[in-house]
Amino acid sequence: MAKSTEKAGSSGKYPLDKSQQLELYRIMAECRALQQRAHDLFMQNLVKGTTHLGLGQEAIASAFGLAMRKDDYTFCTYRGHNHTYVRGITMTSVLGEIMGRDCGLLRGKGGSMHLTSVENGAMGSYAIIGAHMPIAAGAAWSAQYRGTEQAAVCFFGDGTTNIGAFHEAINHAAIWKLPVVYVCENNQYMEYTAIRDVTAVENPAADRASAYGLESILVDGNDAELMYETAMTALDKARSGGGPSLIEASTYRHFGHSRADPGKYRPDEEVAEWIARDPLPAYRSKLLSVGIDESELAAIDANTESMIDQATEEATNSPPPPDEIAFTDVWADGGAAWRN
Amino acid sequence: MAKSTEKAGSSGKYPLDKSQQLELYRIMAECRALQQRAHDLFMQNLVKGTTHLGLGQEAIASAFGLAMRKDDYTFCTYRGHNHTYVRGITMTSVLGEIMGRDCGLLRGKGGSMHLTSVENGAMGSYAIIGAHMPIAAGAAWSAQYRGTEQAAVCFFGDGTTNIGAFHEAINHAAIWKLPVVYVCENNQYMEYTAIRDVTAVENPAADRASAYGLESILVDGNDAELMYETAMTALDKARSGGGPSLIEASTYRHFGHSRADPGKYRPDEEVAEWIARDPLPAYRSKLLSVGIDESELAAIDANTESMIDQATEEATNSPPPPDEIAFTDVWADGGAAWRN
Amino acid sequence: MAQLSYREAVAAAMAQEMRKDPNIVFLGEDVAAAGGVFKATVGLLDEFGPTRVRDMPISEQAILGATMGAAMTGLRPIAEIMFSDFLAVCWDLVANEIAKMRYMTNGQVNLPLVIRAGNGGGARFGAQHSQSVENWAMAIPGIKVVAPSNAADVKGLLAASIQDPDPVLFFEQKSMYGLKCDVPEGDYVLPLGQANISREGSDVTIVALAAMVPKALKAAEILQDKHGLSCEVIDLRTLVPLDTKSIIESVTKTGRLVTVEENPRLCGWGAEIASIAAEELFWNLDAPIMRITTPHIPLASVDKLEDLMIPSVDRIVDVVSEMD
Amino acid sequence: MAQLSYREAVAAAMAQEMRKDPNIVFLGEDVAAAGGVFKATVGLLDEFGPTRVRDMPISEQAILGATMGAAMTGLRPIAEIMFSDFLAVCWDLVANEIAKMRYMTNGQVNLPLVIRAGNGGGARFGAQHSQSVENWAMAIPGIKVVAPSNAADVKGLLAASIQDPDPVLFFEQKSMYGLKCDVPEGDYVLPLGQANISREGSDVTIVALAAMVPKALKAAEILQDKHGLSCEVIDLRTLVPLDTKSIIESVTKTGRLVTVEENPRLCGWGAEIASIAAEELFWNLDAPIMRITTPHIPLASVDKLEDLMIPSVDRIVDVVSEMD
Ligand SMILES: Cc1ncc(C[n+]2csc(CCOP(=O)(O)OP(=O)(O)O)c2C)c(N)n1
Ligand SMILES: Cc1ncc(C[n+]2csc(CCOP(=O)(O)OP(=O)(O)O)c2C)c(N)n1
Ligand SMILES: [Mg+2]
Ligand SMILES: [Mg+2]
Repeated sequence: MAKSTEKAGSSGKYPLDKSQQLELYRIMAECRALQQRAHDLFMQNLVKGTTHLGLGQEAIASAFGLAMRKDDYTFCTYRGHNHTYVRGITMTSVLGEIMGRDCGLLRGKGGSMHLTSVENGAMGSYAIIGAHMPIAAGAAWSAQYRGTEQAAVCFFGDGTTNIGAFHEAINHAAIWKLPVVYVCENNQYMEYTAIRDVTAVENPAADRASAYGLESILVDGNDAELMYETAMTALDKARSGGGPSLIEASTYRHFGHSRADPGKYRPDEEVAEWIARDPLPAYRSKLLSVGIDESELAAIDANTESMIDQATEEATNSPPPPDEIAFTDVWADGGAAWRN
Repeated sequence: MAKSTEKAGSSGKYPLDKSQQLELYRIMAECRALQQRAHDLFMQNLVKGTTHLGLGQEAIASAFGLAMRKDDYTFCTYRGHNHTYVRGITMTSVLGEIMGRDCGLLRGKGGSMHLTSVENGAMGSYAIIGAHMPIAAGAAWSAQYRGTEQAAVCFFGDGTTNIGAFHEAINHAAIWKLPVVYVCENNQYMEYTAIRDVTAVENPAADRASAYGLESILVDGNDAELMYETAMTALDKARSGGGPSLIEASTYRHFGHSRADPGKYRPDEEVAEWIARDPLPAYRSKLLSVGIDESELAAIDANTESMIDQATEEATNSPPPPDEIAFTDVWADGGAAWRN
Repeated sequence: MAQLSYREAVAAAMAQEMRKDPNIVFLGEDVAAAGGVFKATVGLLDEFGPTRVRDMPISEQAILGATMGAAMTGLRPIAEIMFSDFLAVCWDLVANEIAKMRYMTNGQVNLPLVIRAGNGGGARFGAQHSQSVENWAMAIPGIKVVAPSNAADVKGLLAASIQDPDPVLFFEQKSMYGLKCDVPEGDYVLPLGQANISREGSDVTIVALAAMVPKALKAAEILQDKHGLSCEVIDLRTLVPLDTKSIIESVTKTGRLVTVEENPRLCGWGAEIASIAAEELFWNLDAPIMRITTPHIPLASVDKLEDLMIPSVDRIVDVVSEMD
Repeated sequence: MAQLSYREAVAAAMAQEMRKDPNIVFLGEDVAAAGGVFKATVGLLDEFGPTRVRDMPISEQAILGATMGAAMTGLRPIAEIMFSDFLAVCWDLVANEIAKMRYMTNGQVNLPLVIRAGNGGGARFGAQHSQSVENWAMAIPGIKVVAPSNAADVKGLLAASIQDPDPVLFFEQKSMYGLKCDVPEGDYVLPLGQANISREGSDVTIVALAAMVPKALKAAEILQDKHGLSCEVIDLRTLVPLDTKSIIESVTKTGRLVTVEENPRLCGWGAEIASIAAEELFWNLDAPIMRITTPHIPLASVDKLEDLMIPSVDRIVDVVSEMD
């Protein structure tokens, strides 16, 4: 129940070997390419509906992607492209969904805010703030009840810490010692309002952990390896019956809140400062500095680029979904009938 | 932001003079008589609908009753007879309401759970857990905006600390520095479930104060003078722009949760221990021990008894409300029309 | 056949299904140790133990969130929301999450779950603890809605709701928990979406639900005896799926339709059924369609006023006997 | 007359009333500094300052709770709930508290407040950000419900809602924020509870609301030109109070009634109006009453599928032209 406003350093308990490091870099690079391309497609007017990009925040989702077991569950928000992608879906299915194509992950029925891939444990992207926090506790309860040592990971934003569901979910997870990891990505803003202007404590998640008998965990969310270590620690705790964790990872979104937002409410210096702390080049430098050859990273970069180009082509060539599917899958029988 | 699991002692900052002490005793005695009579009337089958008694918890409402300014606002729950009574309504209006008579405070339209007297600043008894916490913040906002130095006081139970509205309300009150005093009456149980079985921290309100940047305040809710001092401290803070307080006062209800509940889930020893700490005889003894004459207390007791008898008679003789009022006061024009 | 009360039938149905499927779990406030504030789940903790029958804090969003998350990942949870009025504090989980998840994900997510809630007035609990909110639920696509009128139907329909692969909101009538009737013993399951013709008749069709069914039956008796009118009483039992076939057949025969609902007037299920008839049975109707409802006013607490507001046997008799 | 967009009319009405009464205050998420995510409240912070125009955390219960508490104690607050779908997270405050408080307290509590919310589909936001929930609101006794179809009505009706002594849920159509029309300058207030006959006609009455009004008008044109049918189009403007008088007058004249609503099918306001007609206008009707609605399905995100679901001009033309 210690309270800390100091960011945690590395414990050295979960060192990554070279192949893991390259894997982590690969995942981050792919997330970045996906987010950048989503943005570019939007600028070309090829995106339908809204999008919320996680560009700048990739280290968090990527580290968890590497750390999680295949059968673990993730729950994320409308800003969930990275979190869903790292579980194993294709780039095409993401781009297709935001472009409203039949190849989309949900064939256009859900849209950018609802990416879900149950077969990959990506149990949904939720667009009402806070709702997925108690739902994630439910998945963790299910894992606990079935005795599978699966964990549930729930990503949410700083703004989400002020809604009632946050409070109910974490109290519930704590009293039932549920194997769930709550990850607050503190990107400093809700939509257009700075989180510090509307929150009674400095660190919206970490300073509230003690209200649920949990340890206060505050980390640099742009440090990919530290995030990996933080993820592994919490996941191990969850699997071994140690109950939930609440992690606050500080980060920044490079673009505005959603496609409609140029993000002008943020001071230029603040943006510049955070862009200088961009997690992807930072991790690239780090890998070079520990002796990884630039050619290995360049190969990943090149592969990423060809993947995203191919996905763009596939999605662009995919037709819109057929009319019929508008009227299916309300019920388990595949239909939508409410009367006989 | 200090965290404390120790109960606070007296600071000596708000000593009561003898007339105040007698007044505090009087209020408590009247609350007790009212609660006991409500119970007796129920046993005689004269109460319609449900009732939730605050018998055993009178010190808290009474101390606030004495401490508050006439124009302050109170918000309470379905267990709100004491809190509403101390603002200045008649016993007849309470008994009439629970008996469904025309003399009832709401003429039977609200019932036991909704006692309200706007002219006395008793801004409602709310039967959905947690809802009144953000509403109280709104009244405090109004006072702040109008610059009146009024305070709002919001009473709620231990079980209420686990619902979302608790979290939203206190964060809001803290960031706007609203003149509101949140008072958790920790009577150890929600309906039939012990609060410790469903809460992640030991002290459901006090251990969460730091999550809103507030001081942790834990007091013996059965110590009438300590409650008075606690109330005055928080009210002064509110009026002087110091913002909200969150107080946890430990207490116990002598009866079950509501009329339907014999309270069998509570261990006999626990009940006995708390009945031994009954706030009313404790305060009586204390007053005697500081030199107040027994005859003065006996006079209050006698007056209380005649008041409650008279109120019982008045309520019993009051007819049921007339049919017409079922169809009035949905709208400000006094009517219920939804069409022309 | 055993005589069971409505509340006993709740526990009987849950036990029946929980015995068959270890993935059925149950959670709510005061439901385990205390057996529920309406005593409808007494005995379940003893039989199924504390890992399957669990008490929750006063956190309705956590209750329904846990229910949804568990249902998505292999369990078949049953949740209790004590009073249906409290659905308002967790309506997001019902209306925006549970009801929409399968559709939004193009059919990926299964949600075999049941939400039980005490519904309706008559217990003098006042405006915040007496509402009939089955129309709130019916207005949300993606959730099935059940509201039984007697103990036998409670057993059969609750069992069916638990077995159903879709989310079901199961409304239990608070004022009926104590009422007994013959309930089939052993495994008993009724289909969802099938109304019950509680009384056959040829002059007027009266469509009712839950506590309104016995009132409609009583009124039908009086209407026969005093006015020589033969009323057919349809107990809807489920609002979604809606058994329009039974309604259409009956009104085609009688030419007259009256609905009796406890929810407040505007946008109730009675309006839905009246509108269906006004479109599909227009040429069969011999008289205006009448809706009998609680007026569009919050409920008063005191018995005398509450009784004025909720549809009564007398009001049904009056309306039906005065139909053109 | 000035040309104003629907969103500019929101700010204009609020400014008009805030200038007159210093007790009018405004709160919501991203409403002050940012002027609202739909930019409907741009300029209010500058004109009225940070004590009257305030940003809130993501705490919808706190927003509506504060609104209610302030209204009870002398202010006239206006709250913004960004998307009407989010009413589900604070529905208790709307349905159980704000709507019932005056009645439960035998008339003691005044609640002069307005809740504004962006409502409806057409923006490809998907199932959780596109709902039309005016029928949720209409089902709750004790709350007035307004949903304007153009910028002029926004100004007049929002001003009226702010002046009204009762709680009002004011639905702004998200898809129409950019649409301009002539809006009267200066002080402009329209009465609540008065429908607008948007087009006169003699063969069929089409009742519509918000975004369905321009569609109904367009359909009426086509029906006149292609089918020689004269349609009267009624823009309801407010659901509570409901201008049944205008509907009754019109249907008495035309003998035919069609409702066009964006909310999902079951228990919508169309059902309420159809039922009123089926009871009160039965002998005046020459044809079945038709309801055109979004099907009872959550909304899909992609444009192509969303457009299939929400009532279109073509569907209105088809239904009306095929009426008996
Ligand atoms: C209950 C609810 N209220 C408001 C919104 C509108 N909204 C969408 S995203 C957002 C900001 C969320 O901020 P945060 O939690 O920090 O996440 P971020 O967008 O920064 O990732 C808001 C207010 C919503 N979707 N749901
Ligand atoms: C949202 C909601 N959930 C559940 C209830 C049912 N209920 C009424 S009182 C109560 C227990 C409240 O416990 P606490 O807050 O400790 O107050 P106390 O009754 O002990 O004064 C519950 C669960 C309710 N009224 N509202
Ligand atoms: Mg954020
Ligand atoms: Mg308690």
